[in-house]
Amino acid sequence: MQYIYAALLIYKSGKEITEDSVKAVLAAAGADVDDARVKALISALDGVDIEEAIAKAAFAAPAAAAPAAA
Amino acid sequence: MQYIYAALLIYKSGKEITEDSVKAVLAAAGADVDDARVKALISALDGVDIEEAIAKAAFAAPAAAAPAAA
Amino acid sequence: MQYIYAALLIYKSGKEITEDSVKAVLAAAGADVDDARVKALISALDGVDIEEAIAKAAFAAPAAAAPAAA
Amino acid sequence: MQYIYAALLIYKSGKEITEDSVKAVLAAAGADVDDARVKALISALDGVDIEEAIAKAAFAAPAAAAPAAA
Amino acid sequence: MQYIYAALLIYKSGKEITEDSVKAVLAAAGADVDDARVKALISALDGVDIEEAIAKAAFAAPAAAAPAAA
Amino acid sequence: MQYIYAALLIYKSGKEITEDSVKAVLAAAGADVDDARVKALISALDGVDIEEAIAKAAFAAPAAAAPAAA
Amino acid sequence: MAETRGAEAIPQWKMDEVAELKDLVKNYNIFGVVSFESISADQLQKMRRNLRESAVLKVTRNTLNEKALKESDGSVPDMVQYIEGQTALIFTNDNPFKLYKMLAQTKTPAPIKAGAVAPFDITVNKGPTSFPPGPMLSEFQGAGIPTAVEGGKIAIKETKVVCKAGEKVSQKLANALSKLEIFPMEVGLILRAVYEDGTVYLPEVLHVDETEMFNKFVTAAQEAFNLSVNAAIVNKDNIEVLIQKAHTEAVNLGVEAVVFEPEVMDKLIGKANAQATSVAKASKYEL
Repeated sequence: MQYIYAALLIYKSGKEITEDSVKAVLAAAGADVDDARVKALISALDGVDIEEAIAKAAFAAPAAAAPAAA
Repeated sequence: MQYIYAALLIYKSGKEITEDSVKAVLAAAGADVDDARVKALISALDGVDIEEAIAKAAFAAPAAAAPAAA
Repeated sequence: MQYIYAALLIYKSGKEITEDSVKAVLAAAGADVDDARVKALISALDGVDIEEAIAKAAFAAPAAAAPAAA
Repeated sequence: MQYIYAALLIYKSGKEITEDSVKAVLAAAGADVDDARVKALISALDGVDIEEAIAKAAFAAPAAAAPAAA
Repeated sequence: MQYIYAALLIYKSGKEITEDSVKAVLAAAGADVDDARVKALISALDGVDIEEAIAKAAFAAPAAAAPAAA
Repeated sequence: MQYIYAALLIYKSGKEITEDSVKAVLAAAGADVDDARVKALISALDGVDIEEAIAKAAFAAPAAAAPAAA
Repeated sequence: MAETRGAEAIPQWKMDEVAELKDLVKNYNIFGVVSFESISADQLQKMRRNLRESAVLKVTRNTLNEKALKESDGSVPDMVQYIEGQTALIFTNDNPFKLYKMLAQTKTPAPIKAGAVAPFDITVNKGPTSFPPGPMLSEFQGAGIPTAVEGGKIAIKETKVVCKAGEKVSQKLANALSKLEIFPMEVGLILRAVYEDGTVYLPEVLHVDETEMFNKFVTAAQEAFNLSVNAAIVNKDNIEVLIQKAHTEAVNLGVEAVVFEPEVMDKLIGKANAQATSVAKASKYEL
């Protein structure tokens, strides 16, 4: 999930998510950086609406709770 | 949430969440770094079982929307 | 959560939520007071309608109940 | 609700909820302090497991109508 | 409902629910006391697990939450 | 809950809920009477529309029952 | 100047073609080996035009492709193994994942021909069709599709696998599937491998599921939100929820401990009423 957190962090910082920015953030965090995974992330972001994912997370929070109620 | 994302990224990379590591990650992401908030983050996380805290559903208040959407 | 309780207590007492008032309440409760967290609280509360937020909680109550029912 | 907020604040600060501690916190918040309500609070909390009580959903009767409307 | 409230009040006070105790409570509340209904109440409550019935009522609320959380 | 039962019993009997009437009912039921809680009860009930609170709860009841039947 | 191998002279156009391919390998960041089997020349032209902005598609004889790759630097010659059948080379400055995605988008469904092997279980779904009863009914039945007449039209009675993955499709079934507009085949440019700076990427690596990626973002955002609330790390995004949480905890405590506070009274009354109702019900006492 590190790649995802890195992307979220860059996104929320209002910067562009690029191979370089993701690698820089991962390196700063001391994470192992796998070029292919960074590329895969960047290429997939074209079709991923991060804002929507964040909104869904807030909305989905209670859903996460549901199984506990079972 | 940048501070949280940064903390989780460091945590997931198996490193220690310290003022320095958080600042380094935020800086790499191009985020504005507020010393006080970094300190607040570190202090809030003290003694917190992160694994448990991320898995436990946050209080579900926004859920109020759920029934309407159902 | 102490910081939040302190803020709500001050709010319901009809006083202004400031760094000083929050610190005074926390100190009276015997809580450790972290300046950075107080600052973070005040800054996050800026522009927030506490009355409205509480009203939403009342509505959301049953959803919040789900995990507790486990 | 100030009395309950005060009680929770003291509880979460790891201190004992007594008439004196509740009064001190309320006074620090600038709240009017009603001796009878403080006494009533202390007496109501006697023997209550606060951790369990805050986690247990309040009887949410009016709000419970929401799902039915879904 | 007065008869039931009276019975619950007596039950929660740790006393025995008898014709006399119910009548005494009703009289103290200024309610009209109907001998036949008191008898009917006592006989209806025979064999009823009041604790369980109360618990069921409390439980219904959180359960209602489940669909909302789904 | 005895205090609430007593208040509801008095209300349903068409009498006024006062410190004295509540104490009388509690005493008749053999309950321990805490002056401070009686005072707090009377003061908290000020402005509360009991009929409406019951009606709301009653409305919610069938909703609450639904999931249990599922 | 013609190079000679044995007695046979290699025509100039072939040498030019190889030289051009070698230049492309050198000048573009990445290149891929693609298969374009079952694409008509017409479709191929269309795809080439669509790709023109972002990639160069070169179609030539496999022998020339192989020669160009073998004569290139580094580990480029390793890519020769992916040349087989109708093969083209594609050159771009994008990254391998984007190239894969771009080519995946060129795929279009196509009917399966008689005698072709089903790429997966071919299923017909239960439901109405637009065909009137008549010869079609026996045609469908002959192809093993369970049909009936419903409301004056042919309907499929049940969802059924009519051809298992790996089996050959019969003439009858091919006709029926085509009439039902079930297109089990995909035609397009299929990426076999991509070369970038010494690394060879295969399709299984290049396939990134965007839905899965989106879900990961949701999970990550949720984890962050949970942590922020559970550790009470106050920020703009969670302050309202924290207020709600604190207030709800206070109300919960108020109700559980029966603390007489105005905000709690309606809940206490409701609870008492529900308890009384429940006891009345359990005792079948007529109110």
